[in-house]
Amino acid sequence: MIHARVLGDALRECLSEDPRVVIMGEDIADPYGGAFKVTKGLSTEFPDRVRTTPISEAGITGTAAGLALSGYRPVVEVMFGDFLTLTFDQIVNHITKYPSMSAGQATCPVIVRTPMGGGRGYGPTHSQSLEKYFLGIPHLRVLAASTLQDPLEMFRTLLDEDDAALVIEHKLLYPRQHPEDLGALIVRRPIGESGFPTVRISAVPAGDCSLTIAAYGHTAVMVAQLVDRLAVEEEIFVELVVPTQISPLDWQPIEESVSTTGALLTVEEGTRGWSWGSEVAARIHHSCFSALRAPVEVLASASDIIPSARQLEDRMLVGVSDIEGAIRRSA
Amino acid sequence: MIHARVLGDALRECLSEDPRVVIMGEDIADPYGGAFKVTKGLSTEFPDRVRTTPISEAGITGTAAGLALSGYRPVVEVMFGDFLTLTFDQIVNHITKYPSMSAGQATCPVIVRTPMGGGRGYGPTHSQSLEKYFLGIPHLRVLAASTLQDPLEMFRTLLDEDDAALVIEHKLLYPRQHPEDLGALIVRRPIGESGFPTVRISAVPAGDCSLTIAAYGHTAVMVAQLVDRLAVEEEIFVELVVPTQISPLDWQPIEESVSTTGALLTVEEGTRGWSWGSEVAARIHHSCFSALRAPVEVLASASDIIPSARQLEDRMLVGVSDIEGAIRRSA
Amino acid sequence: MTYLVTISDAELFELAGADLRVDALARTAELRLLGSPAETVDERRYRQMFGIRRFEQTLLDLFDEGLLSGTTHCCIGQEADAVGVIEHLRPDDHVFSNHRCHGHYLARTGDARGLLAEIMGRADGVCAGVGGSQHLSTPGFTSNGVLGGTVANAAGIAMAAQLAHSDAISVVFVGDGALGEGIVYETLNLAGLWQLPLLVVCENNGWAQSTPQRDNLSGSIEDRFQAFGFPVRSVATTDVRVVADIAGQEVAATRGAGPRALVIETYRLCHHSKNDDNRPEEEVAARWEQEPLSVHEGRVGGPARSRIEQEVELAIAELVTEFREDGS
Amino acid sequence: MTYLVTISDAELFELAGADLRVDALARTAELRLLGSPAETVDERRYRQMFGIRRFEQTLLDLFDEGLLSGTTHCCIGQEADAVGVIEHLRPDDHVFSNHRCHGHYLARTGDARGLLAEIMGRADGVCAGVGGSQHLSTPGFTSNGVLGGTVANAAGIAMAAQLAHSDAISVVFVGDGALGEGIVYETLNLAGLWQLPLLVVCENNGWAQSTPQRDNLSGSIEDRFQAFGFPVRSVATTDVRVVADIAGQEVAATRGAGPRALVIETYRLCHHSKNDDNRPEEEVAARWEQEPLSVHEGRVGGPARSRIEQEVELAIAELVTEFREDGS
Ligand SMILES: Cc1ncc(C[n+]2csc(CCOP(=O)(O)OP(=O)(O)O)c2C)c(N)n1
Ligand SMILES: Cc1ncc(C[n+]2csc(CCOP(=O)(O)OP(=O)(O)O)c2C)c(N)n1
Ligand SMILES: [Mg+2]
Ligand SMILES: [Mg+2]
Repeated sequence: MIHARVLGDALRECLSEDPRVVIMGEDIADPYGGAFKVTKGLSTEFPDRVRTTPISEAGITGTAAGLALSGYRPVVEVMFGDFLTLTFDQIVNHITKYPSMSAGQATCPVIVRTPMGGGRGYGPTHSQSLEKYFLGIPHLRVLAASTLQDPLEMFRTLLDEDDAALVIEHKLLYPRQHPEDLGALIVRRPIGESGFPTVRISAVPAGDCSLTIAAYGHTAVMVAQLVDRLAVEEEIFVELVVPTQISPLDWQPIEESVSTTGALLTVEEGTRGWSWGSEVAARIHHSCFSALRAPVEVLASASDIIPSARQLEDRMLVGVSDIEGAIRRSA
Repeated sequence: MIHARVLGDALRECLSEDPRVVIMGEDIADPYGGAFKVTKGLSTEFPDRVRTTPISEAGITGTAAGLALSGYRPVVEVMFGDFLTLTFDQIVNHITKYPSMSAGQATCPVIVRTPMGGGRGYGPTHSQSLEKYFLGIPHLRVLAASTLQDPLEMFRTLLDEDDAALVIEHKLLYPRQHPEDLGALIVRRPIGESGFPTVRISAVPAGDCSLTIAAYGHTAVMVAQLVDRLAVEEEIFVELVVPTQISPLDWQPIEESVSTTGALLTVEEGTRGWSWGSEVAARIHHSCFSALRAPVEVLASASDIIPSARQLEDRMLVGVSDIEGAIRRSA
Repeated sequence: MTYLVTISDAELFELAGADLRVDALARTAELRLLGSPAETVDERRYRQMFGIRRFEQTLLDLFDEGLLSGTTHCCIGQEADAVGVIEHLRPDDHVFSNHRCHGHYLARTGDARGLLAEIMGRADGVCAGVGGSQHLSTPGFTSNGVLGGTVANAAGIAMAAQLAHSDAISVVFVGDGALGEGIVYETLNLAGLWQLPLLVVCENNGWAQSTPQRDNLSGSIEDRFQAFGFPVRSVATTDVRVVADIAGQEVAATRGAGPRALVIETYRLCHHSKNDDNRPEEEVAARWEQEPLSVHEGRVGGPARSRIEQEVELAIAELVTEFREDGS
Repeated sequence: MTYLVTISDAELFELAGADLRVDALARTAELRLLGSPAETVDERRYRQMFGIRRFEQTLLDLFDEGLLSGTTHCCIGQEADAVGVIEHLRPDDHVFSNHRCHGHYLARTGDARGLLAEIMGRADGVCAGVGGSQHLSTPGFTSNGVLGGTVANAAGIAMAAQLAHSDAISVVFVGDGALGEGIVYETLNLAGLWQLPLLVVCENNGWAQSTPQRDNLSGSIEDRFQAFGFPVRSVATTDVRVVADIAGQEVAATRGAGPRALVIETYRLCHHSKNDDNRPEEEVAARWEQEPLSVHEGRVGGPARSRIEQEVELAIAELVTEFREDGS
């Protein structure tokens, strides 16, 4: 099944299991079913609880906040991750504030999901990976879906807890087969299967790897394929660590890997500078100071806008060859 | 003169020198002169170009963008830094985009200034230091004013260039004497005096310091006093490096200092996790890998909201004793 | 034991048993005015408005004394809005308020102790001292000092009632200045479209911080609501009876139905926050002539008024004394 | 040499000399329709609308062929708005547009070459291939694919004209769906308050992407503008003459004066972007009956029409051939 459908089915399952779940977003109703078709079919099955909205990202998110304050479990779809900017105030000054500033009397478990990412020639305002601006917001979980994880498990865990969450998806993953076919790769998941697992992937046992790579979402999928190819073709062995929750981050799996490999590379599609990898580098260089044989490498896209022209976009965004180059330099 | 007046005089000077300058913000007109009185007197002198606005942070900033596209030099005052969240879309998807997505045909040099910071018991939504979410936005300069720098020089440089800028100020600095009285401390400024200088402060020559501290704004002023006190009272010698522009960052002064001291501590009032110091740690540990005798320490406030109660707020925000503790551990 | 302010009636306690609110009630009962069953509606309204007034004046005194810090926004002059609207609400209704929320909170909960403790930053404050003056939260009541977004939040609460097939309503108090925020209109559109049981009460006091309405509002407040399909009622009054009459109708009309707006033209007699009033003195003085207590007091007999005033004064004084002692 | 589309007239070139726009004009003159001085207004309008139509149909073909990538939003069916409004503008006026901006851009600049190159991601595109279909920028014209914020940006451009004591105006095209965005109302308030020379042209095509107006709009579009003090004109037409008449009056009334709104009820005949139309087929078919070219064509004599059509077809064909060859 393709990733978009797996996501949609996970949402359908949540709607069925949990009457508190309400989904809202622009153009999400049938027959259209959302700009990327994730919600296709849902409004037909759950007309009351799956609502197409006006074009009002802030208003929808603020309304979701009120629903959440009242015990519902709103899931907001923001059509393009680029428009999360319009929800920023609701997330920073409302949703994540109510529980803490009421000293725990209120809960406001809004889930916002949105597609990030380029690679489709959509240009500067429809291709961004803006998650870096949402990392480290107190009381917000940021999660990255991909074909390496089970979204149903993730949503169910969120529904069991009371935290606000931003779930980022990726346009290039929607049409991709899910789960990812990892061939002969070794895949390790934490025992006890937390809803937000950190998946570890390598071609050989971790102890034989010479580099740890931390990545999430679509980038992690790209890296996973490289892990395979470099192992088969060139006997370069690296371990890929893929957190589901990217902020706050569980440092332990990365630390464990780095303590064996002695080197770390982070890769992300967002622009460089105060990015996801920056905090990873800051923390891991601190906790693994003596284990690291080289500085942590942070690979991200150029600090610029994403051009519409495909050849310019390709040049600007982190791609396979950039990652491959970075691995060769570090492994 | 107090800092608020120095800022106000700098703005007055800009208004006089440069007919393109237009200041807009909530309640900035006389007799009120702004929530923190920075613009006091300006609307009387320049009634056309100093405008009190409705309570519409996004709308004002978007209007400023249009003015800037037309060749004006708008300066937007956002009453509290907390409300920058409402300008986020204009900054990310409009102001910083027009020049680059027009391939340089348009310029959109909006300046947004705003007071950050706690310490006044204003509670969770009027005390934050939200600058971390604005760091690393492509094509945006983020600058931190303080009593250690000359704001006129900063504004003039901005007016000479075509970049969009966010200038953060700090509520606790407004009533403070400006320039800061640094007593016997050694203060080094870059030769050629860029408009965005990185100021270096120490009690003894840098070569005799055992720790570099990077900080900006009000935090830097707190640290400067500690530099003095620890030198005099305990012969702990550290060098404080204070950039005016905090994103993008000029790494050279910090690297130069760290190559001598072998250790770095960053301090900021914002919440920890993907904060200013994270990128500093990531970059400096990379570029100074062999010079560092210990990992870079990043000191920031708890990842939580800022309580209203003063005693709770004090506990939550990075304060002098936290900084002092960190210095003792690292120097 | 004396009680300060009431919203309670038999219905409240009946419903409360089945409701989260019971905690809040229990916790705050001490300073909650039940009044004697003999107390008239006018007496109760006077008690509530007088309670809010004296509570806030006390706050300002404590600020001057240095016992409070931070900031605070009093609603002196606007008490009739809080009292006249909120008396119609049920425990399962919800009130969303803004920076100027003490009156709304007291009219809603009667919890003077929890509020004073909160503003003093005490652990026994309604939000443990974390929220402070503008960020209150208790079942059935929320406030946030960030303008505009609260209207959307309140719409979500209305939507929750609608989804639950309840006839509870969501009431949001919003100032005229906050109508500058775009999210207000996004919400009007959404609430109109989905016919959410949302009552927007706009306290139109003609000023926003230091800015007179002529400098920040274009067009007409009433027309704005109407343009989004809201039925609008508008009244210029500081008379709690007038407010209560019209609010009663509006609350009833919103129940189980779609959104409405009630615009109350009123006036703030105090500073915006603590020390920031730049309005013409004559303008303010003229409005003191119509302040809600003096407008209403004639309807309460002299002896009843004295009794109420004494009880309220005493309750507040006891509270202040207690907290002062704790603090010393 | 043939030219595709015009906005030019003597006045334009007169002013352009003193203006930044001269660069843009020079760069794009090649495909700019000057027309013969003998061409009538109706002929010119037909030429412009036909040019926009054929340009966009060509785009869609090139997409199908795989020569274009990314996304694009055509204005097929709405050409009369672009042409009827923009013909009244001077070079020192400014047009702000949205995602559906090709028609506005072509009517404003005639620069088919720059636009096609842009959408094809060529370095000689008007924004060097960086902006792409929805992010165009040239002196006197800007578009942005993020909805709503453009209205504020356009207001700032109007404010610049006002500050400079110029009587230039700022025109912003906005869809009915974009009226969901709050910043639109923040801007209406501001523009009303400061009496900015801003003309908001709302292209009310009844749909927003897949959503019919009944599912995303409450109240009335006209009332919304009025509520903020904007004089509003409203017209349901695809007739370029009707649009041009009313737009001429509105442009003139905005010049050196305050903001106004013009609501044009129209219809989009193509997909929202490339392949996403879920509207009832009959509804779309019925609207084809009133599409702007057929409404207007009777006013242009047969021979003139053939000449115009041939010239336009040829110009576009030449362009496509040239770019195709470059690409191969
Ligand atoms: C988003 C936001 N912008 C600005 C402020 C600062 N502020 C607090 S109250 C106020 C004036 C509000 O005026 P109004 O809505 O009329 O309420 P009033 O104070 O008159 O009761 C302002 C500008 C804020 N709290 N939130
Ligand atoms: C802020 C924002 N939200 C959502 C979108 C996605 N989007 C692009 S066009 C569109 C529909 C716009 O409808 P309308 O304004 O009526 O213009 P039309 O497409 O009908 O011309 C939507 C939802 C966007 N571009 N920007
Ligand atoms: Mg007001
Ligand atoms: Mg439309």
